[in-house]
Amino acid sequence: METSIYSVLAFYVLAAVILGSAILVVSMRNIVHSVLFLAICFIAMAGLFLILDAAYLAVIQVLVYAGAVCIMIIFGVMLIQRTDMKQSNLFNRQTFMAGGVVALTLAVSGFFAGTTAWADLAANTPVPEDSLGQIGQLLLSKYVIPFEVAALLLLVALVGAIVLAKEVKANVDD
Amino acid sequence: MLENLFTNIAGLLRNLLDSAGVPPLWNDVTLLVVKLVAILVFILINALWLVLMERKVAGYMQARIGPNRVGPWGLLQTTCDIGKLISKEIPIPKSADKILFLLAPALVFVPPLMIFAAIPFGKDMVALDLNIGLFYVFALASLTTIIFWMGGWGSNNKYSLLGSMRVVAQMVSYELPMILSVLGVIMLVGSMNLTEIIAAQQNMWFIVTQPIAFLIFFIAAVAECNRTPFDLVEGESEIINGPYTEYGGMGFAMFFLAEYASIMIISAMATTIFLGGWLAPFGLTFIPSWLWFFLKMYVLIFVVMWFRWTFPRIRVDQLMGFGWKILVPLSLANVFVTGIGMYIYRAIGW
Amino acid sequence: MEKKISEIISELKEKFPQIKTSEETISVSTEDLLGLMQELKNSFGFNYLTNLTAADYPADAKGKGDGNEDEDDGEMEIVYNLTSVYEKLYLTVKARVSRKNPEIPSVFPVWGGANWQEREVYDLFGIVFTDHPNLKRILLTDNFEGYPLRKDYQWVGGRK
Amino acid sequence: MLRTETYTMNFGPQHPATHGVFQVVLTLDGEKIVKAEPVCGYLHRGIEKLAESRTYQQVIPYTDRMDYLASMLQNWGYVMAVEKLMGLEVPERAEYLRVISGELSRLASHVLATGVYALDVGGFTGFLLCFRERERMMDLLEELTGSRMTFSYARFGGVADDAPEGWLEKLDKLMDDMPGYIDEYDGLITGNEIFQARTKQVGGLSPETAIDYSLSGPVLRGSGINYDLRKAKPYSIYDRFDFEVPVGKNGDCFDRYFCRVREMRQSVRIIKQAIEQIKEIDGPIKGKVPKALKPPKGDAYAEIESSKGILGFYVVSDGTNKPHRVHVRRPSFINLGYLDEMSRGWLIADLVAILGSIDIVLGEVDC
Repeated sequence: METSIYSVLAFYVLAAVILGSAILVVSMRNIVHSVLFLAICFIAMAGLFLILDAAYLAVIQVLVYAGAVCIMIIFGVMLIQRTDMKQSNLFNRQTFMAGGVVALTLAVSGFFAGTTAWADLAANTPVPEDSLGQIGQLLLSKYVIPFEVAALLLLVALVGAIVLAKEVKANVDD
Repeated sequence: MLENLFTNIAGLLRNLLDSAGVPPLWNDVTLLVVKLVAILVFILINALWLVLMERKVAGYMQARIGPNRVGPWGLLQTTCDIGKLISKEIPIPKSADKILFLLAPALVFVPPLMIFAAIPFGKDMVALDLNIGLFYVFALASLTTIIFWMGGWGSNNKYSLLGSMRVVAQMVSYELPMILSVLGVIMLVGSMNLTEIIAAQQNMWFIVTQPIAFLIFFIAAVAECNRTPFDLVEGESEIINGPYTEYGGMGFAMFFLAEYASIMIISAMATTIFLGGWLAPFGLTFIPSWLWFFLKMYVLIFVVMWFRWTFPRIRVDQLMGFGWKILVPLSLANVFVTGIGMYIYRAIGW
Repeated sequence: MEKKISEIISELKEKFPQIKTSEETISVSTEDLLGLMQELKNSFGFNYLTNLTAADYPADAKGKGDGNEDEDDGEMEIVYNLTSVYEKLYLTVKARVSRKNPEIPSVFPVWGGANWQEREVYDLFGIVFTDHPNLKRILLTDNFEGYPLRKDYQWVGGRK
Repeated sequence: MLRTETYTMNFGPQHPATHGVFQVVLTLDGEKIVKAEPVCGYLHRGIEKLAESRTYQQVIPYTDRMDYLASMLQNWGYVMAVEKLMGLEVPERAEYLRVISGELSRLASHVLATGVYALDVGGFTGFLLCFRERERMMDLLEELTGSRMTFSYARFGGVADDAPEGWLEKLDKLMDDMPGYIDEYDGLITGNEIFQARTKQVGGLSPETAIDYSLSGPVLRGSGINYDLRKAKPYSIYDRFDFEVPVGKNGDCFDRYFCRVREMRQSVRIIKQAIEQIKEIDGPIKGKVPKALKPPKGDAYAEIESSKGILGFYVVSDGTNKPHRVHVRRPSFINLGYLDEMSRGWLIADLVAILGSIDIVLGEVDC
């Protein structure tokens, strides 16, 4: 992959957008604005995939995350009463615990990022032209077990959602 | 001569830039910008014209004449309407979320513009020839949901909220059958590149080999752009005007024109995927390819309008039931049958 | 058909001796009203309350001489038009209440159709229908003062 | 299990589907109606009170303003009550003219109701197609009375004017075309799959409830009760005509709507017969009525079958030239009384369908 000045520039712009919007997602007082910043974050991540020549992943990122996951969150927002997060508990006792978890996650992913031989990977395997076909091949051969497990998990979630949503009664007095 | 009219213009522009000593990258960028601007102008002019066409079609279906005062045959009616709407104040409700309220109509034209960039209007007439063109279109189309929701939520009105709830539910539900219905075509072509999909229809349009997929796609697409009989998002006799209830002036006009832009998109997509895109049928190649594309597109647009002025509105639970209980299983079955058909086809070795 | 109505009226006369009757009209006191109505519906098939309304007969006004002058302030008359949908019979029932204390039992338990009609009469005449499930103003605003269809109602403004 | 919160929403008073200024305060669970509280009175003009300070003749134009879609029938109901009070005789030709104009008015009202119902469920074309025919009827009525909506055509003991030259022929022509038009409605609206899906099994009303709640007109007949005053208690000259009373089966929105459509065909039948019969009758169109009208003391209640249901007028006279009390039994008002129970458990879209199927006119509801 050739590294032109423009792609480097694009990377930094996108990274800044992702980080900025991610911070805004958690710090926004208005939950609706949070969701919209989340959507921006997802779309910017699709941009990152585009820089990596992974067009399919980029499109999936937009379709699934911005188009579907955000919508699901929107549903959640619309179904709850409170939209204003003035009494939001942005900083409280759990901050330290959360900080620990984040630090641990950072450490683990940093470790793997550091130990992966990026140079070899980038040099030896060029991005294939037909990435979609190869993803399909891999999902149904090498990674068939995780693929099926994920499918099962989704099915369980689906059934659970149906059970929960069934026979919802209105909270009426008379 | 006519056939290559637009490609020649593009080539001319490129040569001009080359001779002026512009570096190739900037040359590409300039050309892309020119193409996008051309598409934007195309969309806007078409949307304006479609509003008039809709009113004329409605008029003739309802035993009346329709607009006929401004310009010959009422041609300048929508232009005047837009002039009026632009000059109007945009009233902002007191309790509205101002940023979202104003942002939504501004953003609503972005996805259509980006989608049109990937649609081949004619032979060698595509601004962005993407490998995964089909998916790209769907991904961007799914973003419109958020914009409608922004407008509905930002208005802070119960009718708008109900409308945006319906928008979200309807668009999410009908995206699924829409994507599933084109899977059969993707399987047959083996590519998601729109140019290749058109090329694969050289001998036979996919509407012949995939008739059920076409029906599902078209129904779901009509639902995606919130047109009758699936116009419950607006449903003026129930929820006034859904997400656009609080909009006036140009804010409303933007949503209004965006509806026509999305009709163009679904018609263009259906043309590309099922009606052979810009390919000329029966060897009638003396008509330029882009004209063929528009002809097919306009036939479909007319069908959509015909729907609107004939059908009543479906109810929200019937809409969901129809989407999930009929269209989704049907499109899955279509994929399954297509797979078996391809297998048999190969086994025979025809 | 005339005969049938007269038969019904004479039968009713036996059960409710206090009622006054004429050709197709029964006048009843407020105490007997509910019992009579129940009887009319259950035994004689008057299943349909076509119309329920009232008229004001103040003592000083022209309503005088309508036969009821025992009250100082006059009376209000509530009129019930009953129909037997299957037998095609028609009957009018009238009951009088004093203007000072206009109270009458609601016939809502007998016919659901009395619901809005009684509310309308309450709204415009101020006649209280006891045991009505939702007796509040229907045409006028909730904070409207007075009962406009009473003869002594004076409105401010507007043309005479 | 999950529980949901309800919220209230104002359906009206300014709303496209309330057919006027009418409000329903909805308690909603999502889109499902938990409670629907109708609030009327936004159009209350106090016609009953106004009538008390007008002479008997002066009240006629006020009746126009109640059900302004079928004012002919409103005039008729009022004059019938006063005629009953005074014991007036109506000449035969006047009765025929009343029947013809009244049925034409009913036809116009039903045509509009059909079209508006199509609009309520989202079909705009049906709405405008119905206006096409209504226009022809309005033209005819204008020619007869001089007004397009507020006719004030009926007079005590007769009608205002005889039919102008050639009017009956024009009417006959329209009546010839009418069945074709109604077939068109059946094709475009009644037969539509989506229309049927929206209206069948929606807002069901059992015959017992319909009677209990004093509902009338197509709402009552849609539930399968054969009760039409024109047949049950033939007033005027309705016993001279051969027609049927269409009734529904399930009492749902579709039945109420379809009753109306079939009633149109019956109205056409009645008008055609009346046109045939009136040709033989030549006589006065007004009875002998004193100029200063002073009905004897007493009261009278007369009811006719209006396009919305049973329209009753209760008139009390105190012997002067002004009525002591005029009360109108407005079918729309009483039909509306059951809206709450009828729409509970249905969706907002169904509320529109139910409200449309009752066919109310707010001028009449609020009086």
